[in-house]
Amino acid sequence: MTILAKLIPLFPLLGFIILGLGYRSIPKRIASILGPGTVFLSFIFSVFLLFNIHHSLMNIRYFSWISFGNLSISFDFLIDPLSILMMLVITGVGLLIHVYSIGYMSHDEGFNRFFAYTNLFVFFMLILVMGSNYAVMFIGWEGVGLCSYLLIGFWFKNQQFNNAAKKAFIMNRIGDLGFLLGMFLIFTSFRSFNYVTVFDLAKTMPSGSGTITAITLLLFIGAVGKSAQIPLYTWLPDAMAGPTPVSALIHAATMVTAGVYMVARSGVLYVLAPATMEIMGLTAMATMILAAAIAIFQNDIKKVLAYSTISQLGYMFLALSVGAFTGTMFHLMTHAFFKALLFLGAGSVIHALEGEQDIRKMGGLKNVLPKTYWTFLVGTLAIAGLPPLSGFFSKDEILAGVFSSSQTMWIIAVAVTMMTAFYMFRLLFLTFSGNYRGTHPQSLKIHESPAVMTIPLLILAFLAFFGGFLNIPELMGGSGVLKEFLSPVFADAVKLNQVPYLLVPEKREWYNIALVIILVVLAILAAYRKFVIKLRTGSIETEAGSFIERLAANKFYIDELYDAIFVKPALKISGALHEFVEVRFIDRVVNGAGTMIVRFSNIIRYLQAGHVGMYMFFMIIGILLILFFNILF
Amino acid sequence: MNSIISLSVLGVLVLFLGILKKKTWLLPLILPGLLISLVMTVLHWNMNRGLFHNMIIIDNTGVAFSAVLIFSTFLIFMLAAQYYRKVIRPLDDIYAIMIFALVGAVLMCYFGNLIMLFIGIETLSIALYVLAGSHKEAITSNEATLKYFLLGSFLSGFLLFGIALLYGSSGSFDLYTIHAYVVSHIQQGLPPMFKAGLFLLIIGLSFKIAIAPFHFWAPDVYEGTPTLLTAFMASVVKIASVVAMYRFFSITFFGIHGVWEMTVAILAGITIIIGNVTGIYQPNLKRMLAYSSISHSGYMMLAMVAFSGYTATALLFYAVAYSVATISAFAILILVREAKGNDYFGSFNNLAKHNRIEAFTLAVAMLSLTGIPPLAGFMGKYFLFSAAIEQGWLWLVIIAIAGSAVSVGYYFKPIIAMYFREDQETVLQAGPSYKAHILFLTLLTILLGFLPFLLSGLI
Amino acid sequence: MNALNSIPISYYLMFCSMLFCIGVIGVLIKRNALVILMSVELMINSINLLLAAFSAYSNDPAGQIFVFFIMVVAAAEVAIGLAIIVLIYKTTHSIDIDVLNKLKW
Amino acid sequence: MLTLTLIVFPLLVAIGLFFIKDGKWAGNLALATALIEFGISVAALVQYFLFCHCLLLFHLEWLADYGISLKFGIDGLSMLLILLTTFLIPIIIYSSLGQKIQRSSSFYSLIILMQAGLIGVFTAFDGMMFYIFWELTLIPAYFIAAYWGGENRIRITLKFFAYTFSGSLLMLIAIIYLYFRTPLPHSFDHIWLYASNLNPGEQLWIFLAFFIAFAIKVPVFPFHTWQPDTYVTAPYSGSMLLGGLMSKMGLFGMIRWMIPITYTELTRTGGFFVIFPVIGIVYASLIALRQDDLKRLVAYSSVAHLGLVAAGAMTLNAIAMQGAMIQMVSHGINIVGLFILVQYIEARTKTRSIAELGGIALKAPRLAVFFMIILLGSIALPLTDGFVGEFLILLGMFKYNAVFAAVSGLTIIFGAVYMLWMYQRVMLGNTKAATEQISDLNWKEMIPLIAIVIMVIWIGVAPGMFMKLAENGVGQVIGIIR
Repeated sequence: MTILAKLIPLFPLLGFIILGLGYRSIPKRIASILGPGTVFLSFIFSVFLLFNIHHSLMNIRYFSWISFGNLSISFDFLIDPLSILMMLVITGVGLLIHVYSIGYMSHDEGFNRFFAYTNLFVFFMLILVMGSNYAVMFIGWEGVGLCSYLLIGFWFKNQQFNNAAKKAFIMNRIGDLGFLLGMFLIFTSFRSFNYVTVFDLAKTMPSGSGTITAITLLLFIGAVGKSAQIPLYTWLPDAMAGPTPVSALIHAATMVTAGVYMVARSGVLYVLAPATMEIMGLTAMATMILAAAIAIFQNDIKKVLAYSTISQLGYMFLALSVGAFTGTMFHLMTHAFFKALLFLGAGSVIHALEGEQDIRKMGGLKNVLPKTYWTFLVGTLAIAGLPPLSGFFSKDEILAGVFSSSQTMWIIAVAVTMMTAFYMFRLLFLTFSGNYRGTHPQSLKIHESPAVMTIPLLILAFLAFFGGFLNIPELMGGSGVLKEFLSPVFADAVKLNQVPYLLVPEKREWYNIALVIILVVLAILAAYRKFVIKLRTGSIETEAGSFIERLAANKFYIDELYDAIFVKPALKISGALHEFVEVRFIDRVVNGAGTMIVRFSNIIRYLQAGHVGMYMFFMIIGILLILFFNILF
Repeated sequence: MNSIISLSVLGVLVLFLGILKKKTWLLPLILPGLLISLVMTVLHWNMNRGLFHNMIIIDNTGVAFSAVLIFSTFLIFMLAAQYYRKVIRPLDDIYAIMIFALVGAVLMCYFGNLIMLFIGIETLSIALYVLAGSHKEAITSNEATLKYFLLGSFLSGFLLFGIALLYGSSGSFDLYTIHAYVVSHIQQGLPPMFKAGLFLLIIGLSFKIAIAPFHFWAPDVYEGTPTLLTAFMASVVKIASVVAMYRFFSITFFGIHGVWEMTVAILAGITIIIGNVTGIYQPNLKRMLAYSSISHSGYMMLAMVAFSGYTATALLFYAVAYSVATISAFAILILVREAKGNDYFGSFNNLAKHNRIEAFTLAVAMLSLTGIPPLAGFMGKYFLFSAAIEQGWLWLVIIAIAGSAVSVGYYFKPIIAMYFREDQETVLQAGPSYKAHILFLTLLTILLGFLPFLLSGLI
Repeated sequence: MNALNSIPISYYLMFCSMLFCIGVIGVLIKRNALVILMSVELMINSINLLLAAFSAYSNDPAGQIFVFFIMVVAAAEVAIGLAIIVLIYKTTHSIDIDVLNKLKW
Repeated sequence: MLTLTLIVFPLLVAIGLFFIKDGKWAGNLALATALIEFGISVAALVQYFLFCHCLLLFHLEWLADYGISLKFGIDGLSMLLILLTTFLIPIIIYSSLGQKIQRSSSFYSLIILMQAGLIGVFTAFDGMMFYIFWELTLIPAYFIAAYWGGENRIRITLKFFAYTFSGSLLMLIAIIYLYFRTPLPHSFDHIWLYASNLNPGEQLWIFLAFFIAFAIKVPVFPFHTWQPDTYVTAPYSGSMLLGGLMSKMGLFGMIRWMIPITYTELTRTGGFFVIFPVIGIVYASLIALRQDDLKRLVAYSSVAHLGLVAAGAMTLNAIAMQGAMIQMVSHGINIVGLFILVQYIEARTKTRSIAELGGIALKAPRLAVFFMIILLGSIALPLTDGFVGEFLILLGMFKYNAVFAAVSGLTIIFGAVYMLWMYQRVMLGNTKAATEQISDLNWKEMIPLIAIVIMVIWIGVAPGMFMKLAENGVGQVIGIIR
C-alpha cells in the first residue's frame, strides 16, 4: 500500500526525466506511449488506492527533507479521501488529456518536450495534493506554477506567449509569497507544518482569533494567485497562449483548482476565521460576476472558456466561504470533467480550423465536426447546470449551501448561473450553428479530429454527463456517495463551522431548483434568439455596442490598469533608482570620498612650494606652536 | 663600539684605495667590510654596558638597530655597482662619506650622552649634505643639497639650543642623570626651560625623521639627490633618527608618561595625513617614495607615542620591513631611471611584460608598504597598531588606518602601470647579481611576513 | 668668579635667547645664502655662549667641552656650506636661495 | 593534518605555477591541483563524519608573545564552505581552459593562491590568521580582475581594492582592540575573542567596524557600489571567484566572528542593522530589472540574494542562520553556474547585451535548459538549492520580525520578475543577428554545468548532509548567543 502511494508521483517524474533527457533522440511513437503511459500507471495505482483504503487516513514517510534542531520538515504523503479524490481527478483527466495531446500535438516539433512538461506537471500536481504538510504542498504549488510557465510559453518563439507565461508565473508568485508567509505564521504559531498537528492545535483555539485570521488570509492570497481570483486573475486568460490541452489540463481542470483544494484542506482553519470567510465570499462573488460579464463579450473561443473558468472558480470559493466543503469538491470534480471536455472540444475545433480561435469566423461546424459538436454540447449543458448533467447536481449543492446562509449571495450566484448559460450557449451557437463565416480556403480543409482526440472527448462527455450521479443529494433520494466518502476529512471543519446556517424547508429547496432551471433555460433561449435566429438574417456584430459592453469587451481595462499601476512604475522606479540613487547618490558618495582626497591632495601639495624660505617659515610656526602649547599649558 | 671603529677604519681604507686609484677594488672591500662590522656589532649582543662614562651605552636595542642600519647600508651598496656603472670618475669619496655617515648613524644607536647624540647627528648630516650634492653637474642635485644644508643647519641650531636648555636645567648631558632629574621633578611639574629644551630636541630629531611640519625638505631633497643616496636617506638616515628619538625617550623618560606624548601624537597624526594625502598627487615614483617615507615616519611615531616595552620590537620590525621594501623600490627605480631617463609613472607602463622579477619586486615592495598581509609591512603595521591600541591611542590608529587606506591610491600606481597599462615594451638592464639581490629583498619581505618571530622576539 | 656670579643666569639665558632669535630672524628674512649661513653661525654661537654660561654656573666642565665639539662641527658645517654655495654659484651665478626652485609640489 | 594540507598544498602549487612557462598545461596543472584539493576536502569530510564531528584542528604557536597562533580547524561551518570552495574552483578553472589567456601560468597561479587564501579564511580560528588570509585573498582577486579584466578595469578595480581594503582595516583595528579586551593572557584565539569583555560603547564601534568590513565584502546595501562594476569588468573566472566565493567570506565572517562577539549590539539595536540588507534586497532587485548587461544583472541579483543571507544571519535566529549557511552554498553554486552560462553566450555571440540577444533556445536548447535549471535554483523554486536556504532564512526572519520577512520575501517575486524577463529576452523569442549562428553546448562545455546542476538538485532535494554540517556550526554560534 505504502509503496503504491510512493510510486504514484514517481511515474510521471520518471516520464519527465526520460523524455527530458532524450527529447531529441526519443522517437515520437515511444514518447506517445511514454507520456500518457506514466500517467496511466499513476491513475491505475490511484484507483487501486481508492479501493484499498481501509482507514480514512494514511501518513506515508518518504524521507526527511529539511530537518535540524527542532525543525523537521519531512517529505511525507497524506493519503485520505480528499487527496485520493484529487489524485483521481488529476491522473484521470490528465490521462485523457495526455491521450488527446498525442493527436493534437502530432505535428509539433516539441512533441517530446510537451510530454516531458506535462508529465512534470502531473508529478508536481500529485505532490501538491498528496503532501502531508504545507511545505510539501508548497513544493507542488510552486512546481505546477513552473510547469504552467513552461507550457504557456511552449511556443517560445512568440514573445507574446512568453509574456503571458511570465505574467502567469509572476502573478502566481505574488500569491506564493502570501502562501509562504501564511506557512511561516502557521509554523510560528503551531511549531509544525503538518496538517494533522496544525489542525489539532487549531481546533483548541477560539474562533476568530487574530493569528488564525492572519494565517487564513495569507493562505488565501496564495489561493487567489493560483486560482485566478480578483485581483490576481488576469494571467489566466493570457495563459490561453499555451497549447489547448495545456489549457484543459492546467488552466481548467487541475492546477487552478489547487487554491480551492488548499482552502478545503485547511477547512478547519478557515471555519475558525469568519472574517476571512467573509472576505473570501466577497472576492468570489466579485470574481464570478466580473469574469462572467467579460466572458459574454469575448470572441476568442479559449478566452471565453478561460473567463468561464475564473467564474466557476469563484463559484467554488463562494461555496467554501459558506463552509460547503463537499459541495465545493464535488463541483471541482465535475468542473474538471466538463471544463476539460469544453477545452478539448475547443481544441478540436481549433485543430480543425488550423489555429483559428475567433468565434466570429466560425459557425456551422455542427455538420463537419459532429463528434466534437455533440460532446461540446454535453459540456455546455453540464456547465449551464441543466439536469441531469453533472453540473446541475454540483451547482445545485452549492446553491443550496449558499441559500441556507445568505439569500443575497444566492441571488448573485443564480445571476451568474444565468450568465454562464448565456455565454456558453453563445459560444456554442456561434461556433457550431449557422453558416461558416470564415474564408473559403479554410472551409475546404476542415476535418473531424482523429480518434485519438475524439475518444477522450467521448469519455469526458460521459463523465460530464453522469459525473453528477456520484453525489445525488438526499433531497432527490440519492445517497451522497461523495459526501459519505469525504465526510471524515471535513468532519471537524463542518463541526466547527460558524457561518450562520438557515434550515431551509424541503419544499423551498425544490422551488429554488425549479426556479434556477427555468432561469437557465430562459438564458439559453435568449442566447438562441440572439445568436441563431438573428444571425440567420443579419451579420455578426463586430463592434461592441453600449459603454458597458465595450468596457466588458475590453476586460474592464484591468490589464491596462495593472500595467499603469505596477508594471510601468516598477520599470520607472528601476530606472530612477539606478540613475539617481545608485549612480548619482551612493556611488557618487563613494567616489566622492576618493575624489575629495585627491582634491585635498592637490591643494595641500602646494604647501610644498619649493622655496626654502617658506619652508623655514612653516617650520618656525610649527616650532612656536609646539613650544607655546607645551610650555604655557 | 667595535662596529664604530671598524666602520671608521673601513671608511679610511676606502679613501686610501681612492688615493691608490683602485676603483674596482672598492666594492669588493666595502661589502665584506660591512659584513664584518655587522658581525662585530652582533657580537655585542647581551653586552649591556656603558663605555666612556656612559658616553656610549651598548645595549641590545642599540645593537639590533645598528645591525639593521649596517645591513641596510650593505643592501644599498649592493645596488651601487649597477647605479654607478657608467660613471668614470673614482667613487671612493662618495663611498667613504656614505660609510662615515653610517658611523654617525650607528653612533645615534648607542649614545648615552647628548654630546654623542649631537656628534652622531652632525656626522650623519654633514656627510649627507655632501652626498646629496654629489651629482655636481645636475642642477637638481645642487638644489637638493642647498635646501638640505640650509634647513638642516638651521634645525640643528634648534636641536643644539634644546640640548643647551636641557643641560641648563638638569645640569648634565648624561641621559641617566637627566632621567633622575625628570623623576625628581615630575611631581611638581617640569620647569619651562626643561620643557622648552625637550621639545626643541624633539623638533630637531623630527626634522631628521621628516615629521610634519618639519618634513618640507624631504620631497625636494629626495627628488634631487642621486637615487642611490636617496635610498640611503630614506632608510638608514630615517631609521637612525627614529632610533635616536626612541633612545632618548626610553632612557630619560623611562616609566614616565604624559609630558611629550600628546605633542608627538598630534605630529604623528599630521604627518600621516600629509604624507599620504600629498603622496596621491605625485607624478613620479621617487617623489612619491619621499611622501611615502614621510607617512611611514608618522607610523613609526605611533609606536613612540604608545611607549611601552613593545615599542622597541615594533620599531625594529617596522624599520626592517620599511627599509627593505624601500630599498627594493629604489632598486627598481634605479633601473627604470637608467632605461627611461625619468621615473614618471608612465615610464613604468607595461614593465611587467619583460621584467617579471623587477616588476614583482616593486609590486611586493609597494604591497608591503601598503601593509597587505602576509608581507613584512603588514606585520610591522600590526606591531605598531597593536602597541598604540594597547596604550589607548585609538584615534591615532584610526587616522593611521585611514592613511593606509589612502596610501593604496599611490602605492598602486606603479603596480597598475607595470602590470595593467599597455605601452611600448621595455627591457631593463639588470645584471644577474642585481636580479638576485632584488629577489633576495623580495624574499626577505615575504619571509619576514611569514616568520615575524625571527625579529619580534629579539628586544 | 664672583663677578660672574653677580650676574644671574637668567640674564645669560635672555641674552642668548635673544641672540638666537636674531639668528633665526636673520635666517628667515634673508635671501642670500651666505647671510643665512652667517645667521646660522650666530645661532650656534649664542648656544655656545649659553652652554659656557651654564657650565660655569653649575661648575661642570662638560658644557664647555661640548662647546669645543660644537665649534669643530660648526666649522665642518661651514666648510661644507661654503662649498655648496660655491657650487650653486657656479651653476646659477647667484647665491639667492630662491633662484633654485625646480624641485617642488 | 588535512586542514594544514588544504592550505599549504595550493600555496606551494601557486608558487610553483608562478615560475613555470606559460602554456596549456599551466591550466591543466591548476585543474589537477584543484581536483586533488577537492579530494582532500572530501577526505576531510569523511573524517569529519566518521570520527569526530568536531574540529579537525591544527594548532602551532606562531607569535606566542602576541597571542597569535597558527590555529586552523574545520568545524561544520568551515567544512561547508571548504566544500563549496574546493567544488567551485575546479569548475572555475575548467571553464576558463578553453579561452586564450595571456600569461596563463600567472593567471592560474593566482586562482590557486586565492583558493589557499579562501580556505585559510574559512578555517582560521585565530583572529589574526583570519585577517591575514582575508587580505591574502584580496591580492589575487585584484590582480585577476585588473590584469585580465575588460573596460575601465584600472579605475574600477582600484576602487574595489581601496574600498574593500578600507573596510578590512577597520576590522583589523577591531580585532586588535578585542585582543586587549580578552581575558589574560591575551590571545587572538576565537574562544578568547568571544570571551572579550567590552562595555557598550566599545561593543558598538567594534560591531560597526566588523559590520562595515563584512558589508563591503559581501556586499550589503549601501556598500555595494563597487560590486556591479567589478563583476562586469573582471574576467569570468574573476567574477566567479568574487561572486561565488569571496562574497561568502563576508557572510562567513559575520557568522563566525561578528555575531558571536558583538551579538549584544545586534540585539540592543533591535534589528536596526538588519534594515540595510533588507532594503538592499528590494533595491537591488528593482535595479536588476532594467539592466541590459547580463553580468551586471547577475551582479545586482547577487546583491539581492546575499542581502537576504546577511539579513538572515543577523537575525540571530537558529533557523535563519541555518538557512544563511545553506543559502551561501547555493548562491555560490548558482552564481558560478550563471556566470559560466553568460560566458558561453558571450563567447559565442560576442555580446552580453540583453537587447542584442534572443532566441538562443531555438538554436541551443541544451544551453537554454541549463540556464533554466540554474535560473530556477536562483529564483528559489522548491526542490532546487535556492529554496531550502531562502525558505529557512525567511522562516527564521519571520519569527524575528514579520515585516522584515515580508519585505525580504519580495525577493521571491522580484527575483522571478527580472530573471524570467531576462531569460525571455535572451533565450526565447526569435533569433537576432548575434544569435543567428549560435552553436549548442558540446560535451566538454557541459561537464561543469552538469556538476552544478547535480548540486542544485542535490541540495534542493536532499539537503540533509549540508544541514547537518551547518547545524553543528550554527549550534555553536547560537549557543554563544544564548
